[in-house]
Amino acid sequence: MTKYGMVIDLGSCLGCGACIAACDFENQTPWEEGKRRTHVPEFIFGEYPNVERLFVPRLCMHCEDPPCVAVCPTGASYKNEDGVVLVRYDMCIGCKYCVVACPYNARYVDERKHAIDKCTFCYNNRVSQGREPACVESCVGGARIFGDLEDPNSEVYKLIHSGEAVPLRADLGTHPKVRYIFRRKKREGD
Amino acid sequence: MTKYGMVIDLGSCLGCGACIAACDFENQTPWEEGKRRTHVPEFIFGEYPNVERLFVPRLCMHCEDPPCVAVCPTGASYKNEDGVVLVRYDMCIGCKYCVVACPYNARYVDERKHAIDKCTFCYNNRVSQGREPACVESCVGGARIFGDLEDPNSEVYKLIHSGEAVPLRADLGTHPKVRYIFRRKKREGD
Amino acid sequence: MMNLLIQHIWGVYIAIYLFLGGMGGGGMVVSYYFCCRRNDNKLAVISAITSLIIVIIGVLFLMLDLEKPEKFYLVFVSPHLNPHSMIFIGSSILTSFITFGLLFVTAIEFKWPSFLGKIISLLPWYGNRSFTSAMGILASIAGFLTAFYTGVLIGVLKSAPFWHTPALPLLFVASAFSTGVVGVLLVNETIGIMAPKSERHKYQEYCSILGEWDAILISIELLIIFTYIFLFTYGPEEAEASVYLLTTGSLAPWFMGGVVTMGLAIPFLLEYWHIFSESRGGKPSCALPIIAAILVIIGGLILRYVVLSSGVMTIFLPPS
Amino acid sequence: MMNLLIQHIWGVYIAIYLFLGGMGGGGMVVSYYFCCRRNDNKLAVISAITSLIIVIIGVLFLMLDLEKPEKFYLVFVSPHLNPHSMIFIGSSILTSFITFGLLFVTAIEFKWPSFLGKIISLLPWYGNRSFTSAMGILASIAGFLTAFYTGVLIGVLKSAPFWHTPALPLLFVASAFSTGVVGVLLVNETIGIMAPKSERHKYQEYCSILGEWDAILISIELLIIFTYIFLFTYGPEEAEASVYLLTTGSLAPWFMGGVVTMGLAIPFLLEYWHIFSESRGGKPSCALPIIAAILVIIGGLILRYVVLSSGVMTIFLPPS
Repeated sequence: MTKYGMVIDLGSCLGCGACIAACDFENQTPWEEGKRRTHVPEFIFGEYPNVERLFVPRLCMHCEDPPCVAVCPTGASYKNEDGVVLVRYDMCIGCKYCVVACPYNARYVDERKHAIDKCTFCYNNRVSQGREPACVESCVGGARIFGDLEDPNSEVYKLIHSGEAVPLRADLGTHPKVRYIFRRKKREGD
Repeated sequence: MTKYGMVIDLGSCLGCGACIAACDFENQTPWEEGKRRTHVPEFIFGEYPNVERLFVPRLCMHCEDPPCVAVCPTGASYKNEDGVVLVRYDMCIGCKYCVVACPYNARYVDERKHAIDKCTFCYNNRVSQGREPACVESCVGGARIFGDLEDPNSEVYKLIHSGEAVPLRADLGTHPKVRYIFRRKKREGD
Repeated sequence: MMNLLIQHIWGVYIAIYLFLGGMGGGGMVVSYYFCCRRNDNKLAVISAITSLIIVIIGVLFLMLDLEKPEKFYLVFVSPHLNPHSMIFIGSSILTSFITFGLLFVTAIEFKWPSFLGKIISLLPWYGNRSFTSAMGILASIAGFLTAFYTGVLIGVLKSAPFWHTPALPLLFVASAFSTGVVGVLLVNETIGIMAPKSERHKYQEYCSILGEWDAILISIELLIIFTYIFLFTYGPEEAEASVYLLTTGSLAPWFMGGVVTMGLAIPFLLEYWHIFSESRGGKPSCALPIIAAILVIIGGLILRYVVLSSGVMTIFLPPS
Repeated sequence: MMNLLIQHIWGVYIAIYLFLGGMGGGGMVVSYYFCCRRNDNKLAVISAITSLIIVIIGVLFLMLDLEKPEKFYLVFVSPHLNPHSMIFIGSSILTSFITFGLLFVTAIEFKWPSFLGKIISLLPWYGNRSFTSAMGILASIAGFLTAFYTGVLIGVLKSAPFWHTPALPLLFVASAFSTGVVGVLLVNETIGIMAPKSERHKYQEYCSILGEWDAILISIELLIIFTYIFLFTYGPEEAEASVYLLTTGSLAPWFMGGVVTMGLAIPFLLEYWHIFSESRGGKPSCALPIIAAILVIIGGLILRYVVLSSGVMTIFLPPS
């Protein structure tokens, strides 16, 4: 069985936004802030002169134990056989309970579909045809690594099982399949 | 100002327990399970054949925002000028509120002192004389690294500011000054 | 912390829904009391109908908030139905509330206006006392569950720590009963005004009973709110941010002003004043409890809104 | 998960302390009611003294749990005193409770036994009605705060998520009032037995009032417990483990058997049966409420113990 996952190496993210553009184009998402399947917020920590800047690309975490699926009344939100969390748009009544329940803020209302939408890991349009998700293929810095978490030879398997790539908000117990490497590249003089 | 901290590299911990012995000897702690200033519990994750074994040495996290100090009525528990969390044994009435409040289970009752005791980073007996804590000096694998978190040239500073060394239970907001590197050494065939 | 997010997806419509669900649910329990403990069928029938209408309007607001209201039926018949979803459980509770409520109302012996009276009197259970009582109990249980569920709907969510606490359903239940009681108090006053003079003292007595109940419920509510806010000043960080929003931040005028002061403290004082002057042998009019009732209702609505608007979450913690 | 830890540092002594603090605090409020609302000075004095003794015994248990009981004074006079510590705040509340309680008790007009009576009657405030009332109110507030504080003491701790919830102080307050009410019920019965026959009906009436109050308080307590347990089945993991311990794990006999069934459900049924047979025109003896009272007290003590024993924490989450 396949279990798709992604590792994002924050040290390699330039914050260029190519992933956003590629995803928007590939998935024809609404061209609107807050209605995208991936975004790249910037965070600044510390105080001058010890300031650090970090881009944290975000998308659906495709949790093994997804709160959005647990709350959906109609089963419109579901996890498919390859572990990808998807929406059956025709079953979605748009109650938005899943949007409120998602602790990763990964969902939005698509007014054209009258349904909730979210990242699909490009499952139907790319991954099932052997290609990588649009955000992964387009990443300038190679910060996004996609693969099968069940395959011991995959890079994502190794990064996760080495303990390098960690989940966000592990305390919530949702077991996200998107993991992060937090080691950050430093500029000269740091 | 100095701010002492420690980084524990889990990949280098053999689980030998030399740190426990050294600490017990140095600090003359009660020779009793659960009444030690440091311990090295073993954890086993996963299922056969994907089993992983991890030793997670623990001691007082010397939190920047220590819950034990917040609850102590008499001020017996306090954080000193170098950021080390200590107990004034003569002020301690032994109410044990701090033991219950510590989310890292770092405190115990020392019946001989009729007071609560805990790891001191060997502050008075070693560190203030320019030596390292007993657990650090005795560590066979070099898994414990001690130093000044305010000094940009110290190893602990670099490990923490590179994002490699992370706190346990960051969600509690206690800002521990003991950090962990979770990358684990793998055996052949993994 | 710069990485705190505030939920804004569920807004006024859902707040109205949660509020009306609670008020109607609570009101039904009070209706049962007047029907089957006080034998005042008139007040019971009109209160119960009012409670039903309130809940149904609430459901309409829920539907209005849907992206596809026309597909609401999927909640019950989807081929992939999720029976553990609180929306499914809540919809089932609401359905049974409306069913038992209608059976209860139509069973009570009551002089309905002409045409309606003819239909209702044809119902086999009309005027059956033990059936009335049984349906009243079932409608009250469903009413309680409706009120409780409005809190559980939000309380089970782990996305915002300020929501994920048993205190939230408890607060919503207390507020539901309080608003339900004052809802019946307003119904009571409307009936009282139109009643012949000889009957007025009865409605005056009811007003005092309901005012006293509400004063007790408000005390409980204030205790819950105080404990709720106080404990979350001890963290976690997201909940502290929620507390900040409510007590000194942008929601403070709504929460401290609208809910705590206008919606709870002032009504309590008005009701207390009414009880006090009565205990001194006075025969006060229902004026103070009525003003209190209106304030409690407005406050109850604002309460739902500010709770929804204070859900703060963190997606990641900075690494060092 | 193998890395869950259960706190075991605070055990039976602290459980007794929290329980007695709540019961005495709640009992004082009831004493005030009988003194200043019912003008039954005898019941008020003996209940208030009982409440004071209960709290003082509680404090002795707290002291017994200290490693250095002889240095307890440091809580008030340590050179490094921490005024934000709940132990300091609680000790101050307990001090004011005992102070106001003593002033209240000695102010009530009451025929004390010979020697004591001579001393007390010399006190300038003895028999002063408005002073009595004022001290009664202050002692009641301090009693409420004592009960509330026993929950806050545990509730502010973030180490175990099952503790860090506003529901904990609310539960402890409800239990405190319930145990306080049944404590006075037992005092009332003791007085009633020794009273002349002509006065007995009064104590019988009090028994019914107190039994009814307790039934309401138990309902509230059951609602809080249900909500508390139910919401934490939705996580976090540590709290789920606490729920497991209490409902099906090693603490289940104590919690489900001792607290929920023996300490709440059965007493409620007994009290309800008493009220019910009275509403049917019967003049039941106080037997059922007395049995209920004893069960409620035992259940209240076990409640504190199981809450302390179900504090589950996690120190680290496995990295993958």
